[in-house]
Amino acid sequence: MQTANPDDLLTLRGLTKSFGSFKANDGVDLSIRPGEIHALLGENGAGKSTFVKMLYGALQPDAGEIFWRGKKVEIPNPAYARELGIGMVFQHFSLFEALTVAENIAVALPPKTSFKKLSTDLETVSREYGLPLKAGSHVYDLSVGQRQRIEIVRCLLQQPDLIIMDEPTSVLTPQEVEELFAVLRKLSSEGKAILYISHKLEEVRVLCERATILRHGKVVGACIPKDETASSIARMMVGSDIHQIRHEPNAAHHGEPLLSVRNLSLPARDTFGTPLREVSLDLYPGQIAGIAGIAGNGQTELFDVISGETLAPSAEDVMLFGQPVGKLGISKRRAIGAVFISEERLGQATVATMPLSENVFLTRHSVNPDLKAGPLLRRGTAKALLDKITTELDVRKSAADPAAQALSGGNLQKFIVGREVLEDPKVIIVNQPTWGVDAGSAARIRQTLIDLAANGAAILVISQDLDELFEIADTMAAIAEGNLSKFESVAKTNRNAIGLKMSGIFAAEGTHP
Amino acid sequence: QQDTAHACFVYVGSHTDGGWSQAHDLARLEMEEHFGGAVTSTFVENVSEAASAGTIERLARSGCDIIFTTSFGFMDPTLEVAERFPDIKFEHATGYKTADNMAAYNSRFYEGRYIQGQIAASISETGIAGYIASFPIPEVVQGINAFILGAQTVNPDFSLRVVWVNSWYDPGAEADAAKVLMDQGVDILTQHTDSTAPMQEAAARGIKAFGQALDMIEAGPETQLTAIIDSWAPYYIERVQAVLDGTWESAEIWHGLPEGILTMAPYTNMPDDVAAMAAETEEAIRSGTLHPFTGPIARQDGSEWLAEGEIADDGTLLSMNFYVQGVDDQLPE
Amino acid sequence: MELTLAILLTIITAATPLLLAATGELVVERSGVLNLGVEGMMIMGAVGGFVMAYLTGNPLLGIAFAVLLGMAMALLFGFLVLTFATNQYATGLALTILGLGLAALIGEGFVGRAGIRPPNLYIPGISDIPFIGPLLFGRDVLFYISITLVAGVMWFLFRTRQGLTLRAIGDNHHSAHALGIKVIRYRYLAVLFGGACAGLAGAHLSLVYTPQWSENMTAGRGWIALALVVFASWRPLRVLAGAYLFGAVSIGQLHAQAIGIAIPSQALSALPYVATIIVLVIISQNRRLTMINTPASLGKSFVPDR
Amino acid sequence: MIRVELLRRDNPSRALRLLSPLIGLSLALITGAIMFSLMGKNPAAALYVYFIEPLTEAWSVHELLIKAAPLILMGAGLSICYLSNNWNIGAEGQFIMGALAGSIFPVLFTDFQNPMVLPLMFIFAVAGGALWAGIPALLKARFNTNEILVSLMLVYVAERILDYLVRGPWRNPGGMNFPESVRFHSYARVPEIMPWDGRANLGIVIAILVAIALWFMLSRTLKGFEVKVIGASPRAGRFAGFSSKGMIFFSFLVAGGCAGLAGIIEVAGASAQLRPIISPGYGFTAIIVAFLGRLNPLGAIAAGLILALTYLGGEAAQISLQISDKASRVFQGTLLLYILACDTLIHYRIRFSRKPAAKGIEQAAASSEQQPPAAERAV
Ligand SMILES: Nc1ncnc2c1ncn2[C@@H]1O[C@H](COP(=O)(O)OP(=O)(O)OP(=O)(O)O)[C@@H](O)[C@H]1O
Ligand SMILES: Nc1ncnc2c1ncn2[C@@H]1O[C@H](COP(=O)(O)OP(=O)(O)OP(=O)(O)O)[C@@H](O)[C@H]1O
Ligand SMILES: [Mg+2]
Ligand SMILES: [Mg+2]
Repeated sequence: MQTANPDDLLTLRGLTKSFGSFKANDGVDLSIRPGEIHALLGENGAGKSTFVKMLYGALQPDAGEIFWRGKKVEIPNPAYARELGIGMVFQHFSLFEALTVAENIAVALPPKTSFKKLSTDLETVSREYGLPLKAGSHVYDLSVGQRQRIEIVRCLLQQPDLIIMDEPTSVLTPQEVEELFAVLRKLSSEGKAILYISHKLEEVRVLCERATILRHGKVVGACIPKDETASSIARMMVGSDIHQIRHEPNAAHHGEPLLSVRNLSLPARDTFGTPLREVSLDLYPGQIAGIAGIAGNGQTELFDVISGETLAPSAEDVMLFGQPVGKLGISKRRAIGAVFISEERLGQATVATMPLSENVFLTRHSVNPDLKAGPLLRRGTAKALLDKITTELDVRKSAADPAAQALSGGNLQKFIVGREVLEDPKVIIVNQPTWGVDAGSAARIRQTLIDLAANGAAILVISQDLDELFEIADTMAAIAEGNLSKFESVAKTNRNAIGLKMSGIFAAEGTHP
Repeated sequence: QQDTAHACFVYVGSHTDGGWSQAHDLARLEMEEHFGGAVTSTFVENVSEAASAGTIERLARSGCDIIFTTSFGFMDPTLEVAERFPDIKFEHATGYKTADNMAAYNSRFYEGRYIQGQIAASISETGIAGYIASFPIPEVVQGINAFILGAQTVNPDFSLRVVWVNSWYDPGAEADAAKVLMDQGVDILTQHTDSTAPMQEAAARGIKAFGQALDMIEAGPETQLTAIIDSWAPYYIERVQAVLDGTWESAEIWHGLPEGILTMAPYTNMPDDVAAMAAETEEAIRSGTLHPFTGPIARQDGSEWLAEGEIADDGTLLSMNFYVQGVDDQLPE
Repeated sequence: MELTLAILLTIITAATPLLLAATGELVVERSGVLNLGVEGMMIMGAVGGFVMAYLTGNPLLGIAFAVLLGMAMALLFGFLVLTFATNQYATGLALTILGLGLAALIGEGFVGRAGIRPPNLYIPGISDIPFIGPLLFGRDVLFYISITLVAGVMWFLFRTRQGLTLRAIGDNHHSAHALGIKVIRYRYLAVLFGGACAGLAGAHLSLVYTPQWSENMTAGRGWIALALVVFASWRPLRVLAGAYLFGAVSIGQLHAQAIGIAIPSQALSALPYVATIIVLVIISQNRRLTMINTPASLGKSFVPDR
Repeated sequence: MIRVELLRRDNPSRALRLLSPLIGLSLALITGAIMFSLMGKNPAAALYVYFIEPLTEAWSVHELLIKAAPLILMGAGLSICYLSNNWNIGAEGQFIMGALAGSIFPVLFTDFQNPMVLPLMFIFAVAGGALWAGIPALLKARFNTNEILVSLMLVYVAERILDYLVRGPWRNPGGMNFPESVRFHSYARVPEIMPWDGRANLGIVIAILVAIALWFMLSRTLKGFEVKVIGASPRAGRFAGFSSKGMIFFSFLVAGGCAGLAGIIEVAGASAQLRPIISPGYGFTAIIVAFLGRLNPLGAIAAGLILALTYLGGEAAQISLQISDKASRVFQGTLLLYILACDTLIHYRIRFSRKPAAKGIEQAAASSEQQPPAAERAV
């Protein structure tokens, strides 16, 4: 048995973890030095989150050793990890909506710390690092970005020597990402090590000193990210070349818009929602229009009102193929010829516990007459459709017809996209098409959208991922606090300009077509 | 003519409910003992009135010679099963339907209520008694009327407050009702429900009360004035004997103090003269010289019900659903 | 004045068992567990309290035993829903069926026996102050326990770190688990506390309310306690208000009957239930309040990843 | 200390899906046997009387069917509610209101006697039960009011309405002022199916047909799909174009309608009149039936029969062995708890670990990769 290098802050040997018969981590070795920013990379389901949860004591390894500052340790629970000096920012937030910011933080700190002191401490620390927070606000009222801040500040207040961050930037604007990176670099200069998980390889290249790459639960390589290109890293992750997206932006449009939204205002659903303010947009055949924005700025509301999950104030607010549909429900709008790909994969776009073939019915029952015989469901047709989706989008699954939850994120998203685009729709509305999806799957999904547009479909892509939008969109706008900016040709804009608009600096622009 | 018999009982409550069902069960045991092994018996308890026909039939098929069903709600199910088992004798308590092999039996509880009314009026200082009532059925209405009639013989202005708890047996609700009545100034409690809770509450406040179904003196040694005791044993012994003798015949039996189906607990916690008066009234009823419902009696609204000297007929009593004058309550229409 | 005092005293007695059981259930539900078996735990407390007090002659021992039996039932419930992750709704109902049967079996030989009331706390001087004295001083020990419990639970939930942790678990057990909070352990403790409170409520019924044992003597009070928790939107002080309000309506309808109001007694006795529904409707209008106070993981099973 | 830990199975076990109720039943039988022998009864005889004797005679099987019919009807209806995440626990009240609505004809229109009466009674009963269930549904959909409590409170209210009617306006005029309605005339009775050897009536046939229909609806139709989608994830339901509010009404009305139908079958079948109490708690037992049947209407048929059997068994045990009615109830409660616990085995493996979970690393590392750590035993 090897021993640990005493210079390392943390050394891991042969960490193994199975869920049932499935090995999520298989003999993973890794070491982290004090003050380094270390990337952990891998496809969806490669085992990254599983791995770091074991470091944090949230999961127990089946086998393997952990050395902390050269000494062998067991981490039976997160409290012990925190005591050692390991802090964690979770991929799926571990916040409590009904509690205040201060309470959320207090829960994770040792009981000795005084609550009053904590409230002031947290406001100071959060300001210091440029992540301002109010101690007394309820998480329920906060945006995703602010929630992310709580996670980070909670971690910082524990004064850890190693900070684990599981995809922290997926919900931040480019500017916020820059701010976060400044914080991380500052921490690193203070000697704190950071284990950083992200699917955004460009970020990794500018931030991280070293990277370890996982595939199917095993370490398949390590590299210095600065010395690599994004595509060379991606190749290591996938084990083969990533599909290169072919797309010629085309901002000129012809013909009538297939979908238009006219001066649509919608009050907030409840005190915690975002209102839509005079939103207008047109979707033309053959074009992909992108809407950038930070989660919680009205994307969901916009998606819902276009899809018909929420009804518009008047029928003319939303026009589909020239018909006023503002007062029609989602099924009717689908029947007219639009498809909607929503942001939540499990629990909205699919029912987690239902087999895929039943999930086919979910969005197609009102559209595809072959799926029904009167009130009866035709399961045979659904199974045939599933097979078609599986082959066309290369959905990899463990069984012929597994439950949706048994699919990895990327494969599930491919299934969802396949289900919607199978019948050659002419209007496609997508919200976060590749959120948290690995490079290989994302490329596949993006290419599918581009091909559909090339065949004359009008596509609206709502995304937080600017790289994605610049990769596939023809025109682009940003949404901030329910205001939608004007669409511009991607050729005529750039990341910084859009980033500014995402933070709401286009109010002066004022007018909508 | 037969040497042995098997008697079966159906109880609506638990055989240890401290009230109605227990009174029947005590009588069953006394009956068994009386026959010293010649008669065996069994019972089924907590039988829902809603689904009793199946239970009664199961008993009928299990070898019972005679089946006593001891709650009003068993009447129609008993009749239904009786029709199918002509060789078995059925006895239904407190109902009015009979058949060739089904008798009805009941107790004239109101006789005891009349005595209670007299005692209450003699002892009460406020002139108001509280009456904790279960359900507005004739048997309960008879009791309320008899009570006030008895009281009026002592104090014509005596008044009565009635609270319906809509249950035969709910100690909590009965205790609440007792407290509410006492809060409103009654200084004597009587109840037509089965738990000892009202007796305990009366004891706690130091006022007097009457027991029901069983002697409740244990719950209120210094509180109970007397109690109406259901003594079904003599009747059960008589009827089972008739089965043994082969002389059983259907009948509609409404017994009271004279036949010993109803007895009064000792007159305690009252002045001797009141006890003497009570004993005298009891004897008068037992000997048949006094009927509590003897005219003149006016209905609640003042109209005449019974003329001077007129005695109420059993039919009217058995279906009684009106109050006599002096009751401070309204009956459901 | 005297009538008012008398009425208030009666209401207090009627409300105390509801308050005890509901306060316990509030803590259970705050931890994210729905225990529909309150009635079953309560009746076990009632029979246990009565039998022990009867056998030993010591009502305080009775109360202690009631707590023990309530907790034993809660432990059974906890073992099933926490360790075995069974459906909480069904398990709670089954617990009620079991409790009612078991209590009846245990108490079979004790029906009709006179119970022993625990002595009231009489403080010379203070208890003699008119009105306030008898109202607040000189009551039974369980009344004081019930008030203390409400205050204690308020303090615990909103002023201590463990209380915060408990609320956090009720809000999101996955987050709590990820942070290393012992979700199952906290829930066991909460469920046991709920059992203890239900046991106390049972003891109140068989020792104070009506010092006797009879089958089904809880008569649905466990369900009312459950209703009160929702009614109070999971806030202890509102449970207190709700319990007294319910007590007031139930006693009020008896007073209405006793003074001869011409409304069918059935309508009057349905009044507390109808009133509960109406108040529930009014309370549920405020979505923000509901949102912030409803434990979001209520009724959901939790099996930690291992 | 030995800890019990659950490990999620990759796939729910099919074998255990069938076996788990049997395991639960066997455990309950063992517990019952112990309890009965502690009470001084021969356990074998007791279990025979409990579970077999009621089935050995035709008339008794009829009684079983009479009791099972309302349980199956309500259990199947409630399955729809629970599957769609609507917690209706007030079937007892809906049963009563259905019985009342259905009884309008034989009680108030006594002269209206023809073959149309019974179908009309059924329709009214379904409507009555559904309307009563509609109250919690409306309050939930409109005001977000907790349906568990509203439906439960309405049970108490329904009981008092029935009580009021049979003691007041609906009292049999020829019934000596006793609290019961007139007896239903023969057109208003649910016909017996095999009158020559028992009382069982058409109710059981209707119950089974309704359960099958509901099963068919759930497993084969879009509506059933909607029920399951909304139950599993309301958000996915909305995305599919289904209405959560609509589902609140649908499920409550179906369950309420079933309960109402059960109510009229009970009063127009077995009892032939209204009385202050018309149900021995069928509405509450039906909740257990729904869960025992695993929220599958076909399962509810089996579960309804089993629970009906425990009622009869309890009675038989009282009669032949003088086993207290209370012991029977304890036995019933134990049975339910065992069956619930055994259901867990379908989705989880059970691991008994003797060490605190935290200390696993060294041991695990020491043992070879394939084998589970020595202290664990998987079931
Ligand atoms: N929650 C779960 N429950 C049961 N089984 C699961 C679960 N999650 C994953 N699995 C099983 O693990 C298998 C592997 O999943 P994984 O996410 O590693 O897929 P993958 O092959 O890496 O796909 P991709 O590379 O596209 O992400 C799944 O196909 C499934 O059988
Ligand atoms: N509790 C669990 N039970 C069963 N399978 C699980 C469980 N947690 C994770 N898995 C499976 O283990 C595999 C690794 O998951 P993990 O979350 O570590 O992947 P990841 O690399 O973080 O992926 P992503 O990039 O999507 O976050 C996946 O197939 C996942 O489905
Ligand atoms: Mg994967
Ligand atoms: Mg991950």
